[in-house]
Amino acid sequence: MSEEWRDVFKLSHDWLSVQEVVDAVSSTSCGAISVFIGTTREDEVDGRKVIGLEYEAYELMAQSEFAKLCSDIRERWPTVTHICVHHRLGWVKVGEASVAMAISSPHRHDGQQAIQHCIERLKANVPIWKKEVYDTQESSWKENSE
Amino acid sequence: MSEEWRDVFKLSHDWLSVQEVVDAVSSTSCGAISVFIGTTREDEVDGRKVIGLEYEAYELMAQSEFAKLCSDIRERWPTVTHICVHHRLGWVKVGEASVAMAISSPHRHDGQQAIQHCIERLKANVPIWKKEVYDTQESSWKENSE
Amino acid sequence: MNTLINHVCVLYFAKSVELTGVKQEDIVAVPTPISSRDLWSLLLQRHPRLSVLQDQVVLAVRQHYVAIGDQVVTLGDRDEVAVVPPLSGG
Amino acid sequence: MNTLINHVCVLYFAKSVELTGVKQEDIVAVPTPISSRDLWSLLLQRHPRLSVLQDQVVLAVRQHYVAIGDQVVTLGDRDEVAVVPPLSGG
Repeated sequence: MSEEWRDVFKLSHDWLSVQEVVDAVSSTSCGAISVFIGTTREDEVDGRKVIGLEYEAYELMAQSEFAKLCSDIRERWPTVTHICVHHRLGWVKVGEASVAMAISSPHRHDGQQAIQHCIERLKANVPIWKKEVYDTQESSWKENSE
Repeated sequence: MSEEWRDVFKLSHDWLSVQEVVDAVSSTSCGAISVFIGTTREDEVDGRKVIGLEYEAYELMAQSEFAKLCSDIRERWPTVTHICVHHRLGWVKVGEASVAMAISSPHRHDGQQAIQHCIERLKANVPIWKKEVYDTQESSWKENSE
Repeated sequence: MNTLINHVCVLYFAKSVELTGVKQEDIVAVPTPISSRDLWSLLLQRHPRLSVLQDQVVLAVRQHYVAIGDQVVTLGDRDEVAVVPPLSGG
Repeated sequence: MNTLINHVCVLYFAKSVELTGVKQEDIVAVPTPISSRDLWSLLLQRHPRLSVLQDQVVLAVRQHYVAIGDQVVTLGDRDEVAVVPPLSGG
């Protein structure tokens, strides 16, 4: 395959388009696109209802940690073709996507494993934070357990 | 959760919309949507170039096998919320999606395992067939190896 | 005791359409109960070219898969039987 | 031999913004080389409320993570140091 690989990372204050993320990894050399979408779940914490999340990032470092994550993925699954991650910043209300990611690969197994690794490592390493905002106007910063 | 689960299966002669499949499984009780898209890969077989695939299905039985597949998934991963599979029929040219599927779940691990099982069992059990069509006008019926 | 039923509707898919030249046909005077192997033999008699699918094919009776072998199926009038070459969806 | 550098740019994120009241500040006269533990202590002296993050926080120096401990970092003039509370992206 003469086609180069693409690693695309975008932090966005706007609604995330799944189609855009999928199109960014499309390739005629690939038979499989694996996608993961993380959404804000309706939840109750100590009797307070979560109405949304507020995200912030250390933007430049997030870009460089994403680049590291991509090279880690390509080392583990060399057949992975394109990787695209879009992550929301700012206010994300319940039900909306906070992250959408897609990975293309010639065959599906590599892409499916890679996408799981991608969301795990993103949560562990990419400097992004969220606080839950409740219907009581209170809020609290979250911490990824993984 | 008072929300019911949905199992949606559609055989379609039209271009598949990833957004439509994702929207079909969206739910405010879910934090994760796992998606798989199978596309027609550019390929060469014995010096002939694949220009597209021609799909057909035993439509009524495909619906009932999909229903069985969904109950199998729900037995293995009881937290799975909604399942949606759209599969193309007829002519699908290289680069286009032949299948798009999405599964929503409160947390991501169940959905990610379930989506892998879903595409595996779909290939093994749902009565759909494709033939590869080559630039020489020849064609050959395919067989899923799994 | 065996009886003959009137009428079975047979559906062909994928390569079996090319081999038989038909997508669907009605077959009359099919014995029931019948083993899936005998049912397949009956189809082979009508369409000898189907033999290239031997060892790969399964049948579906009323939209349930039946491997070709000793399993006995009971057919009702106008029941749907399908010839199912190896699947390749996805 | 230790020297004092002019100027480090410190970035605060998430809970550390609420605790310090600032998103960014310049600190002058920071010794270098310095252990990450001493660098953290220096930030704690300026903002005692940061102590609630003790044992959870890491630093980033020139956009590379540095755990708080014995590791020695060398700071250049106008280098970027960030206070990194537990991550919660995704």
